[in-house]
Amino acid sequence: MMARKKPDAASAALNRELLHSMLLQRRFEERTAEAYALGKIGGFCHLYIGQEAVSTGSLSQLRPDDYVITTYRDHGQALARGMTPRAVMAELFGRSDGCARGKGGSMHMFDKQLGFLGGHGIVGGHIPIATGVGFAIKYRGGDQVCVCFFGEAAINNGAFHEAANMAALWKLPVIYVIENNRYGMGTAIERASAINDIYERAQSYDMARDVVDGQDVFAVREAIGKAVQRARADSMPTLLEVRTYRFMGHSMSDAVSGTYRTKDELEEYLKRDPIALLRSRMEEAGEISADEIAAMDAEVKAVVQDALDFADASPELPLEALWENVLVDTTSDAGAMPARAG
Amino acid sequence: MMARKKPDAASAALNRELLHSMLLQRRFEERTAEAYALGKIGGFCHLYIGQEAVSTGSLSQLRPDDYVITTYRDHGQALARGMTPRAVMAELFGRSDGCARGKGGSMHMFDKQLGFLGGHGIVGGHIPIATGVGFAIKYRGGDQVCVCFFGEAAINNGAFHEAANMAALWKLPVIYVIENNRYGMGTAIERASAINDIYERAQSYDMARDVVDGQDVFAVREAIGKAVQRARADSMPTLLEVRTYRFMGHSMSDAVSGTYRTKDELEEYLKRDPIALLRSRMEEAGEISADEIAAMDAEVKAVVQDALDFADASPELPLEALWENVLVDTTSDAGAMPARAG
Amino acid sequence: MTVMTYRDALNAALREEMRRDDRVFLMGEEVAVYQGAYKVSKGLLQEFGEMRVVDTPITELGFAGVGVGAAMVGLRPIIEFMTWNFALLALDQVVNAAAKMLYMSGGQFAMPMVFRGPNGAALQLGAQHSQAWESWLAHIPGLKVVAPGTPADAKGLLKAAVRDDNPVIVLEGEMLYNMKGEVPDGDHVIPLGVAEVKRVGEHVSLISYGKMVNVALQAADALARDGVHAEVLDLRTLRPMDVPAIVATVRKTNRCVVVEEGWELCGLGAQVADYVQREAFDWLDAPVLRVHQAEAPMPYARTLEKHAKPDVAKTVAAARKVLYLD
Amino acid sequence: MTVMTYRDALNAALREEMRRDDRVFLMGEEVAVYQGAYKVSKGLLQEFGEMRVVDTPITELGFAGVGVGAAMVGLRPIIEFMTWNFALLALDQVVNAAAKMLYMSGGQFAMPMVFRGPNGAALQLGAQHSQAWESWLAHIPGLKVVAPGTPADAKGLLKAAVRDDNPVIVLEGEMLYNMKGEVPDGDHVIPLGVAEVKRVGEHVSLISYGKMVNVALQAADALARDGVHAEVLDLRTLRPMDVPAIVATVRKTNRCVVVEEGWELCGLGAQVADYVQREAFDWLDAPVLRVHQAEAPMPYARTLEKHAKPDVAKTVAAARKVLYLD
Ligand SMILES: Cc1ncc(C[n+]2csc(CCOP(=O)(O)OP(=O)(O)O)c2C)c(N)n1
Ligand SMILES: Cc1ncc(C[n+]2csc(CCOP(=O)(O)OP(=O)(O)O)c2C)c(N)n1
Ligand SMILES: [Mg+2]
Ligand SMILES: [Mg+2]
Repeated sequence: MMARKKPDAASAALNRELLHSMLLQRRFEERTAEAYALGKIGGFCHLYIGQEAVSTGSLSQLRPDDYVITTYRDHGQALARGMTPRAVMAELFGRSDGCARGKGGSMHMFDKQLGFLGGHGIVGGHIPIATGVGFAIKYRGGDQVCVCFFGEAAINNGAFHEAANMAALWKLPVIYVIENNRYGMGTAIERASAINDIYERAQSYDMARDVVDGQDVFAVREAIGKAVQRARADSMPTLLEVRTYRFMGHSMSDAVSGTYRTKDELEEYLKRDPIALLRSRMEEAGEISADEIAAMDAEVKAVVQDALDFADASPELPLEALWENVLVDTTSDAGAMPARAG
Repeated sequence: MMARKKPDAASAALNRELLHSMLLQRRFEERTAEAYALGKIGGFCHLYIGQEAVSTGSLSQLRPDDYVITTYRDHGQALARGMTPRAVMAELFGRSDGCARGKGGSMHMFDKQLGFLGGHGIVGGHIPIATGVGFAIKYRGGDQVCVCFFGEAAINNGAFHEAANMAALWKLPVIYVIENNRYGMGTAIERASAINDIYERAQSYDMARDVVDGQDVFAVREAIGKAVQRARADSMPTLLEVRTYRFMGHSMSDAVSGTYRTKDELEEYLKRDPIALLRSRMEEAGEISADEIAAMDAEVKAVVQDALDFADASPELPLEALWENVLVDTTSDAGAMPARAG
Repeated sequence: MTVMTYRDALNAALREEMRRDDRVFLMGEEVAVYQGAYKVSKGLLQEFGEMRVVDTPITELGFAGVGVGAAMVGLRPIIEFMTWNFALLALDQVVNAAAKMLYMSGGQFAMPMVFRGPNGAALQLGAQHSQAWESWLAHIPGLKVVAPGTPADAKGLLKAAVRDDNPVIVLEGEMLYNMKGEVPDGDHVIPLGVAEVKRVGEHVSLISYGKMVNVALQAADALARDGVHAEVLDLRTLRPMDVPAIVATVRKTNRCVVVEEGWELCGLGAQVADYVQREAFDWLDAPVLRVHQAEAPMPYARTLEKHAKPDVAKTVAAARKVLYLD
Repeated sequence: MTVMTYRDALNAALREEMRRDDRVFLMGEEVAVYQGAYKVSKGLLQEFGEMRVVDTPITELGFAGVGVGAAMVGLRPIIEFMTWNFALLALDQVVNAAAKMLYMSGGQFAMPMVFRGPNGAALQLGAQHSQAWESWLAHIPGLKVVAPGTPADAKGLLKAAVRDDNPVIVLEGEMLYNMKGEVPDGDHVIPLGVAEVKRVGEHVSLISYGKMVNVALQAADALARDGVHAEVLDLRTLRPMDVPAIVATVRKTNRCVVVEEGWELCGLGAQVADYVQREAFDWLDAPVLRVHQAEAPMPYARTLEKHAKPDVAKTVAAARKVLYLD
């Protein structure tokens, strides 16, 4: 199942979009790392660099009314889902124009308009939440899907097991995407999971499953496409293992290689940079020229610079904001009987 | 795998012991139900009637230095492990001679001498504890095993998943015995688990697995025997599904049939009473006569009556006992370097 | 007014709210086919069907999370824990997800949901099945916490909880389900955050909540026989706590006993005592005393369990002590 | 005396106890190969091998339970939670198993084990990674709970915790790991349950614990500049709490401020205030005040986070208020 897939029939225009999405994530996070070093961003910050084909490949298959939920390693998915670099960067800076008013930070990007249900900080904790989103979709009789990303280490957590069983039992339109980057912090998958082909855990729930090369955006798109179809048409869940690699440390305080993985291993994986792979395929297919790539890169860099400037200029929250958003002040309208759709 | 097994080569003497063990549990619990109705026993009380071949079949394969841990439905295993009917009944009566000084009650039978690590009240909660016992055995370089009983409904709980993965990953001598009596309270297995052959969940951990007829004490013995061997010799865990049925309600307040299972279903299962099955096999083999059975029954009934009398006469705890056993008053001896064995 | 049990009052609240709003659903262990472990959801499956009355596997963490997800996208889940003892497994979803989602998302995701079930000890259920969680839950910003002590409050507070757009914890009492009381007819909704003086008195304030309100009321009866008129304040909502009501009663009686179900150290009563000493310091004629569970896991043995629990005699004794009568 | 960091003091405590007793082992996420998420276990894998320094999958509930099982049959586990935020998932094992086993078994199964890790907020980690659990844990009979605020206390309390035959909770502080201080040489063990006066004064008592002790000490410095001599009492052990020490300092100064890390409602300070009003009622010249985290989930934004946390300025203000200086 790991065999390299041929590019699908997507048009050159689509491929450009995919490349643009991935490049934006990459450049955005390169500057994020800089801003972090300068102290403009605080707390934990988990970069996504190396995994961009997963976010872009998956989310490019969704409709605007679908739902996405993910972990603390959420910048990539936020951008791939269409959040503006400005809103994401302002959030990283903890400013009032951030996508969560500066209250969430790197690990907690949210955008209700885009059905982006947040980055979540407790490993495994958002997996049952995704099941609940699937439940709500079915409850309302909609045909949306919910895509839930988590790392390979999260699959050992009880939350996954409980959530997957319910999704399969109740036939819910949820796609559980394991971003298997081989490490949970400093622990290699072999030291944490009793099996290595973790997508096989779907068997415990009689759930559809698949495994795919996560550095190949077309392969991810294809696999997710099938899963989306299964969810939308048949309201059935899927467990999809996407094999990828993180090119940076676990978080900003973790060395890129050293204690738990070797430099050699890292270099081996760096050869399969998902952006370089897509670019060369597009170049080979004559879909894009070196000049066009340079222009795209320049444009993306300018967008990221704009985001940084915007975040820098965005106002700090007033101190009273501390007490806002603890509770809402509303109750459900006693008379309303809402529509089922939505 | 569900095919009926032939009696193994165990001698007639062993078979008598098995029958005696099962009969003791049955008669003990029949009187327990009476005592409960009389208000001598309080709280939750979960009878084991119908499942006696599981406790007896499994525990008859253990050594005295092995470990056993189970759920709130623990009278059967306590007796099968060799706890005296007196100590168990006094515990049910909440008296000072109870096996847990009357502080535990029906759901919390303990006996340190017998390696009986308790009945536990949180569904799934004791499964990781069993894994820890296995860890300790391996840590000390011993060749004991730990048998952990739980119901089929517990397998959907995250605790099972986390515990099983670690046991397989670390190769621990633990035998996880699912007592699949088809219902978790009022919920049939099909309404709680996305698969029905739940022993197959062991695949997620590359763990040895088996399924066996739980009304046939020989079949249980044989399957457990293999698992014990695997644990003792190779320090490898097993997931063993034992298919059985509870002849009573979930607890004393639950009707025997009605809401969630039909009288017809119950009657069908009652035909496979594990005690009747063993008895008729022994009779067929000419190992025991009707008179001998009657004598055994009379003896067992007398033992149970003695336990009731003992429990009735056992003193109430003094009120100060409320504050005892909250903490111990000891610390580890600073000098001692204990032996590894044990 | 209609006389009904606490159980039926809760059942009526669920039924009325589910009729009123089809985004409301009930989920938990044994709520549907079995009609509820304590029959609180009796008949609801039959009326609303299996999509709105949902039996779950034994996965407290998982189904609490399902509720959180459903609330995020517009439903109004009522998550029933068979008892709060088991909810310990789900508290990550309650605390880290439900209570923090609105804040973490900068105000985008309100969490209109209810977590409910019986809290605290019943009879002889032993250590693992007899825990009172009110002080833990009341500690968490982003939650509201209610603990009704009568059928009327059970109905009114549960209805308010379902309508509130925040996550609301409802702590019921297994020992209360059979208790009868008058319940106002019609759409009986009690505002959250408002305590109630359940009995007027001038000599001492007995402050309580949930099933302990009944202990406090009985203690007040007993005290009255000796001419001591106790005022019984039922907090009803534990978070936010009705501090003005606490202050008002203590400023009136100058003496205060808190009757709480849980353990002493960091229990709910410590907070009440703190409010009192802070806001009514100059009015206090004696230190605030607390009646609570003995500082031990709950024993099974009947006599020990009785000895461990807060009760009328202990409440009377504490009241007499703050009145310097003994 | 040797000057070392809080981290190294913990490391030394672990190392010494593991050398002393080969039943002691350390288990948790990233404790071995990675040398600890915060490097507290640095070098231990190398010295003791992988059976005694054990990396686990991300299964807080599971590996806490593994510790419980190992303790039941004679080992002395030290369970490291990467942070106490994640331990929320494991509290069923801590509360329902570890804390109750001895009691439920009628005294047969002691639980000689330690649960440890950093508690409370660090810097800008946001709502889910900044929670202080001390009042929850201190609420539970069957546990002991310590919160060391200095390197010396970290070493002495952790060593005592490992030797104690009961389950002991050790609440460390991520912000403290780099803090340096003098640590007595040799086998430095501090008895559990004993508070320490960290600074003598007569005008007001600042009662604190864990990392907040340092806030209290700085506040005392600031107050001293205005001639106010604050006494700083470090509780060190939160359960059992050293009530005589609390009473002694308040009877001496007649005024009390509690500096705690968690939220207000049902926080640790409420219990301290309750003890004070109960046991030193006639000595109090002003209500006890509390300095605590703002009643909101922790915000990410730097300025808001600072505003949310208890700090020196707030402590000074509270002290001046109980002294009626402002
Ligand atoms: C319940 C819980 N335990 C521990 C942590 C600390 N932690 C954060 S990320 C992480 C590793 C997760 O690895 P994986 O799931 O593979 O995702 P990745 O970081 O590789 O994307 C750990 C242990 C946490 N956030 N939550
Ligand atoms: C975590 C938890 N949730 C719910 C309960 C209530 N409860 C007790 S037994 C039980 C059913 C368990 O069924 P199963 O595991 O099949 O065991 P059986 O009772 O059939 O032996 C439930 C839901 C509990 N004790 N613990
Ligand atoms: Mg990973
Ligand atoms: Mg069952």
